[in-house]
Formats: sequence, structure tokens, C-alpha cells
Amino acid sequence: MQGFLDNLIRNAGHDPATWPYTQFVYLAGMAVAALIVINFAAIASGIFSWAERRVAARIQSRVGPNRVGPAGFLQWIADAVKLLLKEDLVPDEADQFLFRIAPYFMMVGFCCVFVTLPFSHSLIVADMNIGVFYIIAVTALIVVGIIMSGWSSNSKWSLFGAIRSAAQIISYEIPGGMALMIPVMLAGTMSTQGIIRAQGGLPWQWFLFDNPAAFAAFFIYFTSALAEGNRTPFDLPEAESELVSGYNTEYSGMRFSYFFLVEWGNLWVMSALAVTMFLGGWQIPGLSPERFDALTGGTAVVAEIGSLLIFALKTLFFVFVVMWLRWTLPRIRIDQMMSMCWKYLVPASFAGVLFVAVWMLIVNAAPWLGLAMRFTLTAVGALTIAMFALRVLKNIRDTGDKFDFTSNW
Amino acid sequence: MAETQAQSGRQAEGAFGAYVKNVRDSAKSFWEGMSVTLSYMFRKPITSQYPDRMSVSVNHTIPARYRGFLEVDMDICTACQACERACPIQVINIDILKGDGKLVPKLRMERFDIDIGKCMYCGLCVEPCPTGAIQHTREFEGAVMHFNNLTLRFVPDVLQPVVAYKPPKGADAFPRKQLGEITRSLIKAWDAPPPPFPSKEEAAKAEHGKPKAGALDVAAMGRQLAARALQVKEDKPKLQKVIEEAMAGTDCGDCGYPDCFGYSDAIAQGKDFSSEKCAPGGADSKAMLETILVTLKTGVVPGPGAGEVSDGSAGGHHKNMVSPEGVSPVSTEVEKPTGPPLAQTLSKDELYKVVLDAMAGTDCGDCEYADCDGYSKGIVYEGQTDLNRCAPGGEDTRVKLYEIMLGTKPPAK
Amino acid sequence: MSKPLEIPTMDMENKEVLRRIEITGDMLLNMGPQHPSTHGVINFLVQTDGEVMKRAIPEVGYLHRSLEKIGERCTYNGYMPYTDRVDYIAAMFANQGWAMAVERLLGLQVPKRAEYCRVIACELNRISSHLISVGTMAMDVGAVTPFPYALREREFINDLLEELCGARLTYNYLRIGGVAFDLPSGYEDKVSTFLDHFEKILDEFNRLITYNEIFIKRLAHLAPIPAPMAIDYCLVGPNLRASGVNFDVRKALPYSVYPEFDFDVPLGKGEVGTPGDSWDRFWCRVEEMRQSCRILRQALAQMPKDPAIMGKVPRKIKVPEGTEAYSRIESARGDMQYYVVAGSGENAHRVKIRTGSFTAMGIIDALSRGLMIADLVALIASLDVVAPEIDR
Amino acid sequence: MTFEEIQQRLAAKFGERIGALAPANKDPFLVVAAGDLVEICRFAKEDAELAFDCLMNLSSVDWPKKNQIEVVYHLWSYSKRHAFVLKVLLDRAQPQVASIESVWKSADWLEREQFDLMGVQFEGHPDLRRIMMPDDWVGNPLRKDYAEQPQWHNITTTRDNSLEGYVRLDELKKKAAEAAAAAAPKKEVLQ
Repeated sequence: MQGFLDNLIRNAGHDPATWPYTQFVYLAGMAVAALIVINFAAIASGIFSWAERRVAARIQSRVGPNRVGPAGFLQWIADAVKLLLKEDLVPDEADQFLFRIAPYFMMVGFCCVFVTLPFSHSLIVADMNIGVFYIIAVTALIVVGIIMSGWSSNSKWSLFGAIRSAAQIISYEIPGGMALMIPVMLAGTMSTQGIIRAQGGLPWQWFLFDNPAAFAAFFIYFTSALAEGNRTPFDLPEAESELVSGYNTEYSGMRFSYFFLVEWGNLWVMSALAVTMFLGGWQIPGLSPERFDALTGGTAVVAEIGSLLIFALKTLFFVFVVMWLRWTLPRIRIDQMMSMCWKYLVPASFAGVLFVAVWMLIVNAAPWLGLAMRFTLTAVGALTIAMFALRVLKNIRDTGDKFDFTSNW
Repeated sequence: MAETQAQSGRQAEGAFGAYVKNVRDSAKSFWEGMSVTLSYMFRKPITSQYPDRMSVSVNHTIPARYRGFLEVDMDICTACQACERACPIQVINIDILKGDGKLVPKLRMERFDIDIGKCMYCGLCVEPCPTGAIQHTREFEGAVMHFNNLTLRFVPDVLQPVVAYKPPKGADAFPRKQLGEITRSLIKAWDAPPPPFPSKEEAAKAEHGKPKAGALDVAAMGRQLAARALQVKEDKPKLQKVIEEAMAGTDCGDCGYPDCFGYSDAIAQGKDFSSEKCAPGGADSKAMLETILVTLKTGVVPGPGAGEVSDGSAGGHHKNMVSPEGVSPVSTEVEKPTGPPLAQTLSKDELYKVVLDAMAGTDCGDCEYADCDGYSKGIVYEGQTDLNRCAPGGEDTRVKLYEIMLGTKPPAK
Repeated sequence: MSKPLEIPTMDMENKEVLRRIEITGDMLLNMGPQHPSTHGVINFLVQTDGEVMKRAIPEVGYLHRSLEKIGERCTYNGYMPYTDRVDYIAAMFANQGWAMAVERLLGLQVPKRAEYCRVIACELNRISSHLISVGTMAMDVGAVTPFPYALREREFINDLLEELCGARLTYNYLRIGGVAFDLPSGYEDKVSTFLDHFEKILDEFNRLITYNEIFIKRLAHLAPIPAPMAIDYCLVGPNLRASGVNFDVRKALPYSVYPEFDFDVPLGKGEVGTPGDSWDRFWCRVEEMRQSCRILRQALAQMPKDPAIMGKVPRKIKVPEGTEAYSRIESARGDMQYYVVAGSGENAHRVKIRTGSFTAMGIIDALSRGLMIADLVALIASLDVVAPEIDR
Repeated sequence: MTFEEIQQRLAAKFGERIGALAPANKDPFLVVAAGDLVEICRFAKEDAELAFDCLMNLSSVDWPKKNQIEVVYHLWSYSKRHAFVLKVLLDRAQPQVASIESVWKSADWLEREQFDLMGVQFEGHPDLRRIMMPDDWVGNPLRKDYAEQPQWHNITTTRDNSLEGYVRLDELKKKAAEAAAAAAPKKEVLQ
């Protein structure tokens, strides 16, 4: 983004280095970028809340909101306006200052992540060379916000929710972080764009199918991302059946909408990161990044949009998977959650990192082995997906129903 | 704890074995669970979007026996109040105006309210109704502006009471309006604000309970019927007709006989002596039947003597039924018969029935007998002379016992 | 697998002591009476040290309508709608209990076809009651989807029962001496099409939740109740059979026409954990639904032709005062017992209804030592207690 | 074992303290003195022959006429599959009996319910307090002479009947009609 602003200043006839107002231009640029990104996050979380209610309804054999706007699409606007108009009361024994500031901490933690999240070939706020490290660091702010909200609501149930969520997010950052080390090692850089460029457009070029450890790392990362986003099966902090709604029980109105925004916005962040690291991000199959950079004029714009679409489709698929998981699995207990993190995920992720280190040496020595592994893993992946699809169709026939995706929307 | 026993079983497999087993089990069960939920994404959801996006309107999907709001077709309602007695929570409220059948119709209903807000739709009122006037409709949409609107008034105007329907003999099908028609018309009034209810103080000023014009004078009619009964004493069918006139004539069967004819015929044949079995007739028909019975026994129609206890308004607003505890209230008492006491005129069995009938019937055992049955047997068969032992019956029973056994007034207590 | 911690038991006589003593380090948590997972209005005074509970004292009585006092005011037939309200999720059993008690009082003989109608209505109601219990248990453990699936199947049963007796929840279908209506025409094949569909759904339900690894981890080894303890606390029904006690009133003290049907009684074997744990209670209910389907099919097949559905009942039921009757039926929540003492007039002198949920509540306090809050929620759901049945 | 055999076995153990079997017309029961109730129950539970391992039901019946409260114990044996009924007759003013919570744990809540609803004192009960009614409720609802207190913490316990409004309306209408009829006298015609 900085390069873009420098060209702008040069076209206007000044030299960015010497011109006294460059800092103001940078500031304005950052403001505009922040505006775009935060609006995207807000709208994305609104749409995801509508999408989740529709997906959940369809899974539970009911219909979901379909009255406001076409297929209920404007439902989230109605919800947002309602939340804004509702009175956001503060319980009188609550710790006034902490209670009011907690949502903003969460909001800051959530929005900072978008700085290094790519959207397409060139659409990224700032392609820092420490992108992944920055993302892992910033998500820790959300934990602070949650604990503040839980503690300051002065209700035993909120306190339970906050302490549970603190234990969960902090302990799952370790396996999540280690799992992300594997793509960094494979790509040799921590910048998100760099990692995408190190992969290719076709499935066997993705890091997911690069080696078994990377394959396992993807699932480890995905599980810990679920835990960090407080999504089922780890939604202990706001366990409806035990703590009513955990840390955000006492919130209402505008403040509650921040919690709402962070929870659903996190879906995009989680899936975008997974796609960037393991599934080749915006890479267009058959078009290598170098030729992509060389494109100019109309084809560049088309390729740009193409890469945006590919990235968005992959991310939306994973957003759907997260929602689908929520409406299938029960919730695990707090001690099981801790034992799963420390006894299962942490050892696996450490073993994965060591395996990849050794694996990279082997591949240097015998590159054909790398290729063979990639093809076998891709084949295994494709096979499981096919078997799963057959199993789904068999489920439908087993109970005597018909395949019907069109009626009763 | 029992759990450690399972735990040690796992240790035998080795920690790594348990590790792999857990991961494999989780993966397999997630696979099963996820495939089931995804399969529901591709099936038609089951819910139907009531009220406006229904494929077929909701009223047709409701089965025939559905118990919705109640509906009473006043044209075939015989005012027997069987539904009011059957309702466990007294949701149905009926006020009856009695008439002598000539100038004023015998039974008129001044008020027939059902408090739908309190009704629990149990269907117990529909079963005893002789003509099927009260039925459950299939209406269920009960949104209403104010709670008090929830009362269905089947007598629209209190000034035009509805005459009770007299079912033709042996009829088993009764013409009735289309089910739900009346209730739907009443439901339309639910959206209106409720009528302004007068405060309790204003109502008190309106002299609650003043006798109304055209009401029946029970004592006079009783004497009239008794005189006619005396003339046709031998001709049993005519006697039966006169006795039936003293009853409510609703053939509701609460007296244990199939209909009024059965009960009145039993009295005419002398098989039955009780006078309070006619529940819908209540205190009025009880008083009239007593007058007739006493006249038949003594052969003299009791004149309007000074001792007549004026019973205030006959058929006024208070519940004209026998109060539920079964203890008969101090009802209108006909003046003392002048003839010989019943003890001499009746046979032992008939006398035993009349004596038993005179008692309170609470089997309380205060008279040192096990129950009323024992005490009356004691009086009739074992010559028990102390007639003051029936505590719950109190003065009322004491007077009757003395009158039946000795034909005199009891000595002042 | 976590081993429950050994907590030094604090000696506490009663609630007032709990409130007054200054609890150092422990937190006094009021779980209820408005709490999403206490299955009705029940309050638990939970003394916890962080997540681990030391004691959970149940507080009941929020839904006490004194149905037993009403029993003394109503006529025998007039009390029938009230028995629906004893346990509105399995109302048909309460009807049958009351009807059998009064029929024992009168020494009445119920015609065969009426008995068959009663068995069909009761078994349908058992399936719908178990569906609610199984669905809410899955939701309390966190899996929301099985609940709407269970409710969807229950809707089909509600429609069937609505067609039979006119109401969806509080049926008032039975009368003293028989049933109010006969089966409507074409009812048999409606029920059998439902049964065919339902048995497939039951298998799918098992694949979705019963054998789900997280579900098993949450419920296996949770509050295992050994058989002698279950008997001592008078647990009944699925809770008792999950502890391995082979006792089902339909088999042990056969009433109505149950001896003519062949079905078996699922017992808890500790398939995934220790015998008598919460998972076994859940599994017993799922299996019982399958057995009820078998009974329904046999009942529909052997339906007697003689159309009488009502015995000879006097219009006004009067019973000599002081006569007693005791009836026991196998309700969805176990062995529901009516103790009726006849009164002088048309109503009973005393009605005592002993229900399964009431005694199941008694055991929660003893089991709750060392559990976590999430476990308490799962334990309540596994005992399938329902507030109206506890408080009556 | 049938009721008679059980009664003989108890009589063999406790001698004359066990009376004859009083046959109610359906299930016979055995009236026992309040004093030695616990002893009999313990024997019923521990004896190999009787093996009553479950207290099925514990209820109490109020007889104001006989000035008595009957506490009824229904026992059940899962192993022997037989039942038995014990009754204890208590004076109505001061109903007092020993708690059998030590013998069967299910008695804990059943006794608390009878204490709450009928006012029977069970000595030796670990936690005898009201179960259904609030702790500071006055009176025992299931007694025949129980009168409900009009309010509890100024929450009224009675609701006025919504129909009375309509009754008052009808009367006013009738009074107005009579006034009109009196003002303009005309012959009463049979409808």
C-alpha cells in the first residue's frame, strides 16, 4: 500500500522522500484502508450471521429467516439496526469503566488482523514480512477484552465464561502457532503473500498436500482456530445450556453488537488464514505468480478479479464448514478441552514441525519423492471427499427421503 | 471410583494405543455425524410457514375431533345444566328463569357464558349434553385485545332470555347450525375493547338480587299441583303427568332415571320417595315435590299457613342448585300437615326411606350409629325414641323427624 | 479421562446453615429457578470451588399446584383432566394410572378393545416423551441439532394423538372404565407408516449423536449409580434399568393387555463406560423407543373386533368411604403409582401420586459431590426429571 | 410371599406387637405402633426372607372425624417381587413418628413432603424442612381443615373472577329496562 501511495505522490509531481506532507498522505491512506477493512469486517459478519441462521435452519430441517428482503438477506441489517436502537444498559454493581471499554478491546484485536490478511493478488493492506507472527500476536488482544467483560459484569456466570475462555484461547494459541510454523518453513517467509506465492494454483501444489505433517498441521490449526473463536465444539465460554451466554450475558444494544461482530467476523479471519497458509490462497491454476505480475491492462484487471473470486470462494467454503461443525457436534467439558490441547494437539504439532524439517532435507536430496508424496496425498484427499459425498447420498436414501435442494426455501 | 477400573483397562493397551484409538474414534464418529447433518442440507425442510405461506389453509389440516373453543347452539339447548355440573373448574355459567309453563315459559336461559380464558378444553362438558348443543369447534386462534373479552356469551341480550328447547320424544338427531359458525361470529368481537364494567360500588347500589317480574311463585304452584294430584290420586298415568310438571323436564338423567318420565312414574307408583333427585330443578322442584308427596300421604292440600317461610326471590340470581356438599339448605318448608303422622300411615320400608331422606346424609356418626342408615333403621325398626341426635341436620331434621314420627312440633331445644 | 477429585465433605445440616456460614474459598451459586437446562422451574443451590462442585442442593416446589388437594374436590371423572397436568409430557400414563386406580376401587372390568386403545395411545406417548428427554439431553450437552430432529418426530406423534383424542399434549382421552373415543378410520395404517419411517430415523439418530465420541466422552463414567443405591433411592424406569435392575412393571406386574405382547426390556451394560452411568440411561431410553415400536405393531395387528370401548360405569360413581386402591403403571419416567382412598360423596378422600422424577431428585444431592457444573447439567438431563412431576 | 405369610413372619419376630392384618377391601395393611416402626422396617429390610429393599411410597391420610392422621408406608422387594403396606395411626393434633431415612434413603424426600403438606413430625430426619411450600408458609395444605392465607409477602393468593364484570353489566341493563317498563306500563305478554 505504501508503494501505491508513493506513486500517487510522484504523479502529483512531488518526491515522496522530501515532500513535507507525505506523512499526512500516508495517514490519510491508512485511514481510508482502515475504513474499507472495518466496513468489510462488519458487513461480512452481518452476512455470516444471516448465512449461519439459514444453514443451521436447513440442517435442522426448518426454514430460517426468509421474510426480510429476498430470501431474508436483509435480516442482518434489521438485526443491526435493532441492536443499535436497543438500550445498552450497564448493571449498577458492574465495574463501570471496564464494562464499557471491554468491547472496544475485542474490536481492536479483531480488526488489526485484517492488516496482513490478503484478499487477492495485490489487494492487501500491508504485506509485512512478519505477517503470520503479527496475526498470532494481535489475536491475543481478544482474550483481554473477554476477561474484562466477564469480570466487570459482576455476575458469577459471566465470570465463569470469562475464565473458561481465557484458559481456552491462551492454551490453544500454542498448537495453533506451531501448526502455522509448517507453511512458514515450507515457504521460507512469514509474509502472507509470500506464502501464497510459494504455493501453486493446482491442488497438488498446495502446502496441504505437500507432506503428511502439513496435512495434519492443517487440521491442528483448524481445531485451535475453532477454540480461539469460541466455536463449537469449544463454545464453553458462552455455553447456552450452562452459563446462559457466558461473558456477554449482561451486555445489550450497541455493546453487544461488538461481541456479535467479533464472533462472526472471526469466521472470515479463521478461514482466510487457513486458505492462505494451506490451500494456495488466490493462486489461479495455470497462471504462475511471475506471469501474473507481468500482466498489464485489461487482462490484469480480469486476473485480479479472478484471484479475488478464488480466494473468496475457498474462504466461504471453510466458513460453511465451521457453521456446519457448530450444528453437529456437542460441547466438550473444560477439563477435556485442556487435556485435548496439551496431550493431543501440542505434541502432534511439535512432532509435525520436526517431521517437516527432516522432510525438506529429504525432498532436496530426492525431489521425485516430494512429487510422489504430493500426488498420493491429493489422491487420498479426493478419495475421501468422494466417499463422503456417497455417504451423504446414502443417508438421504436410508430414511426414505429424496434429494431436494430447491423447495421450501 | 468405578472409572479408575476402566482407566486401568486402557493403560494395559499402552498410552500410545489409547491416543490413536481416541483419535480414530473421534474421526469416525465425526464422519458419521457430519454426513448426517450435511444430508439434511439436501432435504426438504419439514416446517410449514404458518400463517400466510401454507400450502393448504390450517383449518383443513386440523382433525375432526380437535377440541378448540366451545360452541353452544342455543336452539337445541334444553337448559339442563349438565355441562355446568360436569365442568371441573366451573367455566360454564348458566342463569335460569323458571316459569309455570302457561303465562311464562317453563325454562328460560337468561345467561349462558363460557369463560374461554379459563377453559382447559378437556371435553368433559360435551359428553353429558343430551342434545349435543355444546360442541368443540376447530377454532384456536385466541389472540384478544383484553382478557375480559375472552368470555363467549351465547345469550346475546340479557333482556331477551332464550327459551329452553323441548326435544320431541324419542328424537336422537337434533338440527344444529354449522359447527363453528356461532363461535366465529362471537370471536369477531374479541378485537373490540371490552365493555366498560361498572365498579363494584355502583353495582351494589343497583340493589343486587331484587326479584324480577314474571318469576315463579314456588309455594303457590306447589299447592296447585298438590291439589290436582289429590284428585287423580288413583289414575297413575295422570298422577305421573302432574308430578312431572313439578320437575325441570330436561330429561338429563342426573336423577338416575333415563328421563323425567321415569322419575315421575317411580314417584307415582310409590317406588321412590326422594324429592331432591332433580338436579336441574334444584330447590324449587324439591319443594314442589315435597308438597305433592305430603299431600298424597295426608290427603289434605296444605293451605298458605302463617308458618310458611318466605324463600325470598324464587329463582333469583343465586345458584339455584343444591349446594355441592349435598346437605340440603334450609329450603322452603311447607306448613305442618294436620293429618296423622306418617309413622302410622306408611309401611316400615317406606317410612325408613322417608326418615333416611329427612336426615343430613353425612354419615358423620355423631348419633353414635355408624351412619345415617343405621340411625334411621334404629328409629324405624328398633324403636329408637331419641330424635335429636342428627347434629349436622340440626333443627331442620329435628322438625321433620318429629313431624314424621309423632306429627307434633319438637319441644324447644 | 478425568478422575473425579476427592473433596473433603463439609458437614452441613440444611440450607440455612449454607447461607449463614461464611464459606471461605467456595462460591455459592444459585443455578435456577430460571435456568435454561433445569427442565422446568427447579433451583439448585450449588456450592462450588471454581468449576468443581462440593454440593448441589435441589430446591423444588415452584410448580406445586397441589393436584392431590384438587383430587379431593373433583368427581372421579372430573379429575381426569388434572391427571394430564401431573406430567404433561407423558399425560396418557397419568390418565391410565388414575383410571386403573378407580377401576380397582369399583372392581370394574374394562373391555378388551378399550385396553388395546389405551396401550396404543400410551406407547405412542412413551415414544414422544422419550424423544423429548433424548433431545433435551443432547442439547444440554451442546449438540443443538438432535433436538429439532426429535421434535420433528414428536410432531408426527402429536398429530396422530390429536386425531385420536382431540388434543396434542393434555389428552383427557381415558375415562373410568374405558376410553372416550374409538380409533378413527384408517388410523392403523397411519400409525404403521409412521413406525416404518421412525425406525429408520432412530438409526440415523444413533449415528448422529449416541455414538458420537464427544457425546460419549461427556457422559461415560458420569455419576454411575450402582444397583443397590438406585433401589435404595427408589429410582424407577429407565434410570433403574440403566443400573442393571431388570424391573419393568409391564413385565413384572403385568397389567392391561401387556402380557399378550412380546417385547424385551433394555438393561444398562456399561457399553462405553461403567454400568449405570449417564450414557446408559440415555441408551436405555433410545432402546425403549424401539421396543415401543414393536409393541405398537403387535397391538395394531391383534386389535380385537368387538366394538365395545366402555365398561358398565354408573353415571354417578360413589364408593363406600375408606376403601383404598393402589395402582402401578410403567410411565415414561418409570413406575408411577396412585394411592386413592375413597371419600363419602362422589370424590376421593385422599389421592397420592408417587412419580419417578420426585425420587430421582432425591439422588442428585448425593451424586453431585465432585462433579463439574457441566456434569450437573448432563446428570439432570440423564435422570430425565420434569418439574411438574416433581412438584405436582 | 403373600400378605399373610409376611404378617406371620413379622409376628414370629416381634410377637404380640404385630396386630392382625386389617383387610381394606383391596390391599390388606398392617397397623403398627409408632414406637417400634423403625425396628420393624429395619427387620423387613435386612431379613433374607422379606428383603424389602425399597420404600415405594410414603403418604399420609387425614381423618378429622377419627381425629387421626394415618401415615402409610408401601414397601416393595425387587428381589422377591412382593409388596406390603404398613400403617401408623397418629394423633391429629401432634402427629409424631420416627424417621426411617436411616433404613431407606428414598424416605428423605418422601418424609419432607408429608412434613410440609400434612404437618407430620419425623424425628431424626437429617434435613426436615418444607419442600413444596416456601419456608415461612403457615399451615399444612393437605389437612382437611386447611384455610389458605389470603396473601404471602403481599402477593394475593386469590384472583377475582373476570366474569363478575359481565354480571354487574347485566344487572345494570336489567335495572334500566325495569325502570323503562315501570315508566311505560304495558301488559306482560307470553313470548
